[in-house]
Formats: sequence, structure tokens, C-alpha cells
Amino acid sequence: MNKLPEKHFINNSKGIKSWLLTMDHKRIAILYMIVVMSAFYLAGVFALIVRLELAKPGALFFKGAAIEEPANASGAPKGSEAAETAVAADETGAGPEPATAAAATDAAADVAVGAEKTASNNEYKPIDPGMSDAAKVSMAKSQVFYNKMFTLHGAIMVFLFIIPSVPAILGNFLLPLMIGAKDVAFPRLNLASWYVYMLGAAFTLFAILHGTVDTGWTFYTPYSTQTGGDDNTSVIMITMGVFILGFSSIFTGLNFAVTIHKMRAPGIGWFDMPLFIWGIYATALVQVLATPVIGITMVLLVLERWLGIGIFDPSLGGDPVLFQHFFWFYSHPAVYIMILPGFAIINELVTVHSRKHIFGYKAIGFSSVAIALLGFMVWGHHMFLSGQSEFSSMVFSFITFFIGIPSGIKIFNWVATLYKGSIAWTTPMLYAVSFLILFTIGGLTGIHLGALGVDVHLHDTYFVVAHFHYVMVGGTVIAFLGGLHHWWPKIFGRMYNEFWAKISCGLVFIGFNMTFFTQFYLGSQGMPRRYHDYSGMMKTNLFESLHGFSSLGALVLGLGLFITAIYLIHAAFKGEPAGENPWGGLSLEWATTSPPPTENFLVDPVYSHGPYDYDRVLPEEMSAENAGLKREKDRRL
Amino acid sequence: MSAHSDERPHVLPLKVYYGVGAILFILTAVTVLTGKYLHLDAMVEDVFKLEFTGLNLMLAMVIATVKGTLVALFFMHLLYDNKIYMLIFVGGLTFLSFFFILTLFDTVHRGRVYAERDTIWTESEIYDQLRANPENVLSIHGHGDAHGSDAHGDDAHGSDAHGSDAHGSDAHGDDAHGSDAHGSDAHGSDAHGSDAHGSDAHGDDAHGDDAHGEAEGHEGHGH
Amino acid sequence: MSQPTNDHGHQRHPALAHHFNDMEQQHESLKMGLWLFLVTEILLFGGLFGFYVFFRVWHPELFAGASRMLNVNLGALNTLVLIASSVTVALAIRCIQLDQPKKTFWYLIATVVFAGVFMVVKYFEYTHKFHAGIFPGENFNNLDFALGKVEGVVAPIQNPHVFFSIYFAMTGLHGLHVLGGMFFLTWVAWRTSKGAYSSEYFSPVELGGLYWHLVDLIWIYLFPLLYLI
Amino acid sequence: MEVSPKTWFMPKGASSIAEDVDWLFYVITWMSVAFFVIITVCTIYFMFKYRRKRDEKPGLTIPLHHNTALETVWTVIPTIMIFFIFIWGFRSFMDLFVIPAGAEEVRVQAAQWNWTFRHNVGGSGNESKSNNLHVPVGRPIKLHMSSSDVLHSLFIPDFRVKMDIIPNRTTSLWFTALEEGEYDLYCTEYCGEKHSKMLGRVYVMSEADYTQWVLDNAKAGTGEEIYNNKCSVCHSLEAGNVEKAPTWHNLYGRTETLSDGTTIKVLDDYIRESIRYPHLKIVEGFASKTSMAPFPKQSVSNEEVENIIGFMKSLSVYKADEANEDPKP
Repeated sequence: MNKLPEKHFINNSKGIKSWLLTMDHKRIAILYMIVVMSAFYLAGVFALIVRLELAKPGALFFKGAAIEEPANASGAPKGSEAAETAVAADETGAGPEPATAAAATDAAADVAVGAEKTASNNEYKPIDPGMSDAAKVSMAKSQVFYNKMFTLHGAIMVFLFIIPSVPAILGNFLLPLMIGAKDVAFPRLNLASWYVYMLGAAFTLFAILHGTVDTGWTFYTPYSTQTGGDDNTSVIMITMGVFILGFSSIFTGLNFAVTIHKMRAPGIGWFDMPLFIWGIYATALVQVLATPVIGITMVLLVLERWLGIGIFDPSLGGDPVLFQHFFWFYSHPAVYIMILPGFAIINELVTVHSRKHIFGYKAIGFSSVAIALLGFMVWGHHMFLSGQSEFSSMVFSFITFFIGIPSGIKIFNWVATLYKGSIAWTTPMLYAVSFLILFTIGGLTGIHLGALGVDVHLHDTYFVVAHFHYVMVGGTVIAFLGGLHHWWPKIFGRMYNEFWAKISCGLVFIGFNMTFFTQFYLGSQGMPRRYHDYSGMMKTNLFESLHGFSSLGALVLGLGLFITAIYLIHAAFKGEPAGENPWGGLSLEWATTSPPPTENFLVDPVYSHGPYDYDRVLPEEMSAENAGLKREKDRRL
Repeated sequence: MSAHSDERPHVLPLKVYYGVGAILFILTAVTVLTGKYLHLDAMVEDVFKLEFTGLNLMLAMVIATVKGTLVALFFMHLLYDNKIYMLIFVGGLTFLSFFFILTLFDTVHRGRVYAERDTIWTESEIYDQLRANPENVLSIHGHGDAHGSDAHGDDAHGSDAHGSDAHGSDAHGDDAHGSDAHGSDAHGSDAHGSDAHGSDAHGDDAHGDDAHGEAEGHEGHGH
Repeated sequence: MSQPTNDHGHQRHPALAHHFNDMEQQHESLKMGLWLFLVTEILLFGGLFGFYVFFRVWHPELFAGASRMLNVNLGALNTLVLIASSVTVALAIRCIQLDQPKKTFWYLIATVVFAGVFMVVKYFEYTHKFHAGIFPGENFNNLDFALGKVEGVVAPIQNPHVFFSIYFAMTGLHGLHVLGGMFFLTWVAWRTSKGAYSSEYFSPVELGGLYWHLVDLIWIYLFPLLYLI
Repeated sequence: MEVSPKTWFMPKGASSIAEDVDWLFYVITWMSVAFFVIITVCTIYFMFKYRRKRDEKPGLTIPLHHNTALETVWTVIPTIMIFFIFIWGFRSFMDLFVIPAGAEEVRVQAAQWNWTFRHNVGGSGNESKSNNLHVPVGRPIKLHMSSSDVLHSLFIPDFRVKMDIIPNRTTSLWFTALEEGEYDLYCTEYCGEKHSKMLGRVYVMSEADYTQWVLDNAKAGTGEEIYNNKCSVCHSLEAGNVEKAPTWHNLYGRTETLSDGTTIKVLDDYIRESIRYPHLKIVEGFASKTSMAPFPKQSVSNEEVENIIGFMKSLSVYKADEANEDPKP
């Protein structure tokens, strides 16, 4: 039976200091894993709250809000008024005079539409005047609460989980192993990036606790420069948090790019490395080139709020669409920072578990880099309707279509890799297959949103929510889960429980599709995004049934992910030892003990075979003692 | 990795550094002189009857780019180093140009289909407030002389009718450009107002010899 | 791959990190790392240059008029000072490559002194503006532009605070980078005086120099764009 | 152009462009389903066909590294298909963004959490205001939108139209309602606490009902009102009466020569600028007369400036869309 090596990177030095001041890329990967996964589950809780709120029309939380509690608890700039909209607003059409909710009598509500001398006075009013005061107070409070929840769900998922997740955890652990290096190029910078991440997370946490961040994760001005009135702290806190997290992302990207260029073991050329490295390289390029722009945008947003420098706020001579350009110039390459590591993982899962040479190595490698570079020219498709000029919408739509090609090529290549393989139905393979299916749906619905005419109808509706969840959750998160299961034995040296893994994979797949496939219909039927409540519409009951089903799916997805956490953590400590090469992989990380020693290899590796040479080399011949096969260097023809 | 690296990395002769330094100095002088005294647009218009705007800027940019490439190639050794660094440097600039060009597609063509869709640039409210109480407004020519109402024509359209500043309302009609001698600046009456910015009291500020906005050197600043 | 001692037989250089094979790989890695960092700096300042370009395309007259207020002489002086500092830091690198730590030390000190002069001149520029009530953003407190009383400009300029916000953002961020460069170069100079660097190991000096050249490069573009239009 | 039916995917398409948008949506959907089926069937089939038996010791697999022919096929075909989709998408985008001539203009003011729709009453400068949008059936309607605080976006799912509303700009969209009835109207750009309560209804009525509704709701003419108490002291409405200031009769759209000799066309921007900065472009012959004092925002708000422009439009024969020569003063 396999047994653990007595000395490896986890037990070779004890104590909290040895972990917190470690220079070992493997330990930093585990430090990242702890923090990033807890951010994932925290944001997951926020997602569940959002879904429960939307399960039923009307306010779910703060049901029993006491009446004497004044409604404007949120200190919204105009004083949150529960009395509904009033046309009798003054000439400048500014928002209606704030009327304190508690004192609003029903009479005031009826007359509010102004002296409209209409034959049929059943003019529609968004908040039906018949609502009792308690209902109005609870509606106002739960609205503010909901806005905060979806903002924090978005911000924490994007900045704290999905951008650092694969590069910082699996990338950190596997990059030096896969290219035969002792460590990443700058170990101190690697540790610094973890501490910078913690600082950024602290800022974000403070913004959560301080509590008035309700701008959405995109911080669109002029709302983000006005919300919260003169209480600047929480918006400045979260934007500073994003600015600092940007540095952590830059440090990781810079570190990986230099490592791949300079630290490869002798004999390993660019086409002898696993495609995981190509994916991580493309991600590093995007991280280094895109993140500074969000840095300067966040700094200027803070200056706009604090000093009023008049660059984004139209009342001070700025232009809000310019903020969107700056924001999306980072955020679209950021979605490629999210998906490219997902692609990177799938290469390894598909080849190792079907024991077959990758189909089209160069095609996949170069398409990763192509996506990374093209990703910088397409951000305008987020802004087709934001008032940008028609000419730029055309240009962005045209370039956007070309970015669909490389991802399509990748999917075809992976499917072709399965042909004539010997496919083991292990959990990582199940995750890889569900990635192929779900990411295809995500990618194809992107074409709906790229086509200008259709985007007018679908923009900012639940169709967009479904699309990016299919690409992000169906793509990156599922690939990440597959990668975690695939390399869990290598990181901790212990195997997880295969039965529970398959159960949770099934739950995740079913729950995910229940939640988000219904949202495609919700979106095309016109349900707008970021709506706390959809009562009072003509389609309320249609939306209610779809939202109900979607919320049910969210519970199933949540359950699946919860089970995953349990058995993986259990396996890390008490799983039975997994041996050096449980899946029969050929890349260098399987040519060392699991968990690997601190200096990664027992003996320094030299290139002996390609990572996907399943047609020439049997994985069983590989062993940790000789760091791969001790064969004379016969490079592939 | 080259197993054996020559001990002495590539070192440039001394005169390359001094030469490049000298060229940079000269180019700086050229760009300053052309910037201040040479009005290319006007010259091109009388000589070639062609309507161009921003030629000065283009010339300044060409000179700046020449200086930039000199610094990058010689001082930063891009010419002699591994070409990957040149690729990284130029790559960064290309991505920056992607950003500028594609965003300019939007900002320049906004009103192209319908003029009404173009951005309406309104003056921000801070100037209305400044006009409303001009006494603590500072000015280029010196401290806090109340600009109150010697604006173009009668500005007293209900916005700042209060006559608190000692000047009273200057003569109507067009204001004498630039030469509004403020010798008799009623410094006393609103001394507290004008120095509210924590800058220590200057005593007699450099009122007299303020040569049109370009405070020569810093003799005037006593701190 | 080399065993613990370098395969040339002689001892590993003390400054060679454990995970690098030889000094050359370490030096090249550090240089590439720095170049990638310089790209992030270029894109950071690129964002600000972006604001300059977009707002200038929208309001050419604002930029032309408001830049009258800037003192071209001080700007030119600053440019010369920075170019001088660029020359001295380049000579510092050359000297350390020729194993002359003494001269390197003095060249580095000269660079830091030039940087100091740059910051002092900038301090005067800023205070001159603050006295004229030109603060970034909302607390802009000067009506000369709105009333068209700026020398050489007839029509009233709308929202001049936008130009000065961009001006303060750009020169402010650049100033911070100059300060950062001063600290780093002082630390390197101190280490040079301690004899830490030689022609075999001089990466920190070169990195400091490259960073300083970039700071100078950015000012070379900043100066004409802000002062000379 | 008939109403496209309500299907599983799309709500009822009650506007002229709905049919074209739906067609493009279905074409993309069926193409996507085709690709999806190919990929899923291949994957599932390979998974089952080449499944590794429980205790099978896997040997070497076939050396299939790449197949250039297959790879070129699956690169070229998608490129052609998406290029076709892009062309169709851009064409329908242009239909959506170019407003047909003669569309009736409704001014929309989006504020934080309510809509205000303003209809011009038969050119008398009067306006009727409402929180809900009332439109006649069959005629193109142009919504001229601006926001008074943050970003908003007007979305009518059944008409397939949506456009963001930006504080410092006026954006516009158009539609032609094909069927009378009531439709939902949403705000789709997150605008703060009551973003989900910023709803409205679109009442599509017959021509007669619509004109009747507009007359019933006419408020005091804001355009005329401002003129009476702020502008009438200098500007007169009769033709030729120019002793103090230019008459507004037929002023809108006329080409005027300024005191420095340049000529300009009196349109929205010139009027807005002259109200704020009157001394900038003074018509020749009026420079000597007592100069007009600027009207800052406190005295005449942006809203009222728009109404003045609406009122001046009603006093002039000039029509914005058709090419017509200068109206005589």
C-alpha cells in the first residue's frame, strides 16, 4: 500500500512562524487556499441570501420591522421615502421631496400623482398605495440590505476569489513542479503578494462591516461618488481594497511570467511544458498588463469622492462613460484572468484521465495567448447601450466576435483528445466533462450578447447574469474543483473519498443548471438585473415561477459545494495515502513524492519525455527517485 | 541557460553617456523654445494657407519621443540587452495605444449620428458658489482681492448683490483686461477671509511686480 | 544541474539565491521582473495620460488656457535636473560594472541630490498655485479663469478645475515615484558604500537605475504635454 | 410588420423592430444548439465508448497529436458564421439607433426612482406630464431622455428597446407600437436603493384616445410661462419688432450673422449657450444695445431651458428633419 514520505514540505518544519514567514511556494499555495476558499464560501452565503430574497416577490427580510423605526435607516442621500413617486415634483424634475415614511399617511400617497385630470385614474403606481406603513418600512430596509448583498457577492467573488483562485493556489503549487524548478523566481515577492492580499481582504471586510457599499461590483459613477452621502468611508474602503488586491494580482502575474521564462529545467523548451503552464503564462501576461489600469481608476474614484476632482462626476465636469471605459478596460481582461486558468486545468484533466496525447498542443497553447492579447481590445461590448458612440459599438462588436474563435478551437481540441482514449470515470474527469458542456453553453450565449441588435434587448437582464455565471461558475469554478480533486493527492498526499466526490459533483451539476438555465428565460423575457423585488409588474407571476425554481437550484448547488468542502478537508488530514502518481500522469509534478519535499525533487529533473507522451511512455515507469525517466535525452521529433 | 557568462557585462564607453546627455539637454532647450515662442499653426497658415491645429503639440511630442527613445535605448541598455526586454517595453506601449485608440473611437465620435447625443458640458456648481461669495476667492494676481463685481458687464444678476466688499461695484461695461491695478487692495477688510487656506500671512504680498502670472523664480515667497 | 557548489568548482556567490543556478540567471530574472514592473508603471501613468488625452480632445481651449498658469521656466528647470540625474545614475551603473564602488556611490548621491532639487522646485510650483487658490477638484477657489482674466486668454474657460485635477494627479503621482526612487537609491548607495556590490553582483544598482530612467522618461512626456501647449 | 407572438424565449414583440431582433435571436439560438449538440454528443459518446473498465491496466494510446485538416475546418466555419451574425446584428443595431423622420418626440426625465414623461401639446409649448408613458399606436415615437442625477436606463421588453440615460447627455431611442395595450417599463441600470421600484407602464392607445389624453393632462405651459415672466421684457414674439433684442418669431433654425462676422444657425446648442453666456455670440447690430445678463442655473434651470427651446420651436416654421431654407424674421 502507498505510504507518505516521512519528510515533506508540510511536516519538515513546525510552528505558526514557519508557515507565516515561509518562502516555499507550496506553503504559500496552501495559505492562499485557506483564505481564498473562505472568501468563496462567504460570498456563496451572500449569493444564497440574494437568491432567497428573489424566490418570492415582495420583501423577505426585515418582515417585522417595527413601525416607529424611521425608514431612512440607510442615510440615503435623498432620505429613503416609502411614499411612492410623485409627479408633482418641482420643475427641475428632480427626485420627489423626501417624505418620512413613518409619517406618510395613505392620503398623501393617493394625491401624489398630482392633479392629473385623467378620465381613467387607474394610472399605474410602482408601489401600490394600499401598502401598510410596516410593509413600506420593511420594503425600504430589505431593499438596502439586498443591494448590499448583491454588491458584496459580486465584489468578493470577483476580487477575492475567482481572480486569485487558480493562479495563486494551483498555479503557485504546480508551476515550479511542472517546469522542474526549485521555487518561483521571487519567493519573497510571492509571500508579499499573500500579505498584500490579506491587507486588501481586510479593507474589503471593513467595508462589509461598515455597511453602506451598495454600488454593485462595478462601482459605476456618478452613483458610486454620491451614495452614502458624506459618509465616504465604506466606498473608499472597498475601492482601496480592490486597489490593494490589484497589487497582489500583479505580484503573482509578474512572478509567474519570470519563472516560466527563466527557471525552466535544462532541456525543457516552450513546447515541452504542460499546457497548464501556457494557460498560467497567458494569465500572468493579462494580470501584469491590465491590473494597473484598475489601480489608477480606483485611486481616481477615491479622489473623485474625497476631493471631487471632476473626472467622472458630470455635475463637476466629468463623464461617467469614461469611468466605464477605464473600468471595463481592466475588467474584461480580468474575465480572461478568470477563464484562462480554467482552460489550463482542463488540459491536464482531459489528458491524464483519458491517458491520451493532447490533440493540437500548439493550437491550444497559442489560442491561450491569443485570447490574452485579443482580450484587451473588446471591452466595449459591456457598454453597447451606455451611450458610447455607435461607431465604437460597431468596432467592439466586430472584434468581440473574433475572441470567440480561440475558445471554440480549445473546446473542439479537448473533445478530440477524448477520441480513442482510455477514459477513467474519476471525479476530476466528471468535472472536466461538465466543464466542456457548461462552458460551451456559456460561450455560445456570449454570441447572443455580442450581436448588437440582440444585445439591446438582452443587456442588463438576467440573460447576462446567466451568461457570465455559465462562463465563470460553469467554467472556472467547475474546472477549479476538478483541479482541486486532481491534485489533492499531490498536495496533501492523501486521497479524497471517491463516492462522496461523485455525489457532490452530481449535486453541483444539477443545482447549477437548475439555477442558471432558468435565468436565460428570465432574461430574454425581460427581467432586469439587480432587482430586489419584481412585484407590481405585469409578468410578476411568470417571473415568480422562474425565480422560485432558480432559487431552489441555488440551494442544491450550495449543498453540493458544502459537501465538497467537508470531504476535501477531511481527506487532507485523514485520507488514506495516495502515492506519487495515483492518476498515472506524465508531467513532472507526478515525478516526485506526494506531498513533495521542500526542494520539490529528490534529484534535479532533466527533460526525459513530453508531458503528454502517452503514446510512448507508460506512467508506471516514472518514479520519484529519478525525477521522471532516466533515459538519454531523445527529444521528440 | 548559458553555462558560462562572460565576467565583464557589456559596458558602454564614457562618451556615449555624455553624448546622449548633451543631446537630451539640447532637445529640452529646443522643445521649450519652440513651445513658448514658435506658433506653428499660424506660420503654416500664412505660408501654406493650410488649416492645421495642434502642430505645436505634434512637434513637442516628436521631440519627446526622440528623447524617450534615446533614454530607453542607451541609458536603459535596450539596444544591447536581450531583445525580450525591448519586446516587453514596446508591448506595454502597444497595449496602452489599444486603450487610447479604442476609447477615442467613442469620445470623438459621440455626436456623429445625432448632434443632440453629444455630451453637454455644463459648468459645475462650484463656480456658481464662488461667484455667490467672491470675498474669499483667491486670484492669480495676488491675494483675495475681491473680484466681486468687476466681472464682464453687470454680473449682479441677483447672484451676489450683497455689497460687502470694500470695492463697491466697479464701472460697468467691459472690464480693462489684465491691467486691473489693485494697488489699493483693501487688504485689511477681508484679510481673515483670503488667508483661510492656512498659508501664513505674507505681509505685503508680491503685488506690485507680479509680471503677468509668471512669478519669476521664487523671490516673492518669503517662507 | 549544478550541485550545491557552482559547477565551475568555485564557491557559490554569497548573493546567489538558493533557487537560482548561477548569477547570470538571477541577474536576468531580476531584470525581467523589473521590466515587467516598469510596464505596470507605464500602464499606471498611461491611465492618467489617457485622461489627459480624452479631456484635451473634448476641451482643447481649456487645456491651452489653463496651462498658461503653469510656470514654464520652473518646468524646464525640472526637466534639466531630471535628465542630469538620469545621466548620473547611468554613470553609476557603468562604474559599478567596472568595479569602482567609490565613484558609483558618489554618482548615486548626485542622483539623489538632483531628485531633491526636483522635489524642491515642485514644492514651490505647488505652493505658488495654492496661493492662487488653485486646488484640485471641488475646493478650486479661483475665478480668474471663469472670468477670462488669465493673461493671454480672452474667452472665459469652463471648468478649469478639471485641467488642474489632471495636472495635480499626474505631477503628484510622478512626485511620489520620484520620492520612492530617492529612498531606493539612497539605500543602494548606502549598500554600495558598504561594498556589497561588485561587477559580479550589481543587480540592485541596475534595477534602481532602470526605474529612475523610467521616472525620467515619464517626466520627459509630462513636461511638454502640461507646460508647453 | 406584424406582432411577433409570445414564445418560450421572447415576450410578445409589439414594436416594428421586434420581429427582426427575434429572428436574429432565434438564428443564433438554433446555431448554438447545433454546436452544443455536436460537442455534447461527441463527448458523451467518447466517454462511454472508450470507458476504462474497472480493473483494466491501460497501455499506450494512439499517437494522434493533431490533424491540420480537421482543425482548419473547425476554425473557418465558425468564423464565417459569426461574421454573418455580426453583419445582421449591426444592421438591426443601426435600425434601432437611427430615428425615422417625423417621429413624435416625448421628453423623458429619469430621476432617482421615478420617471417623468413630457408630451408637447399640439405645439403650443404647453406640456402634459405623467409617470407612465402614453403613446399612440402605429406612429414612430422618439424618447428624448436625460437624467437629473445618476445613470438610469429605460427598457421596454415588449418593444425590444433599451437605452441608458446619462446625466450630462441626452440619449434617445425610438419605437413604433403595433398593438394597443399595456406593457411594462423598467429601469435597467442600477441606480440605487429603489432601482427595482423605478417601474412604469406603457399605455398604447388609439390616435384619438392619445390626443384626448394629452389635452386632458396639459399643464400650465412651462415654455410660455418662463417667456412671460423672464424673457418678454426684451424679446418680443411679433415679426420685425427688434428694438431691444432679436424677436423669437421664426428665430429657431434661422442663420444669423454675428457681430464678428461669422454666421451660425440658431439651434438648441446656440440657445443654451446664449442663455448661459449671452456675451459670447451676439447677433450683429445688437452689440451696442444694453447687453443681456447671463441667466445662471439658479434663475433658469436646465429643464426650463429645454422648455424655452420647445417654445421657440413652436414659434418658428423651421422643422428640424426636413431640409428647409431659412425662415424670414
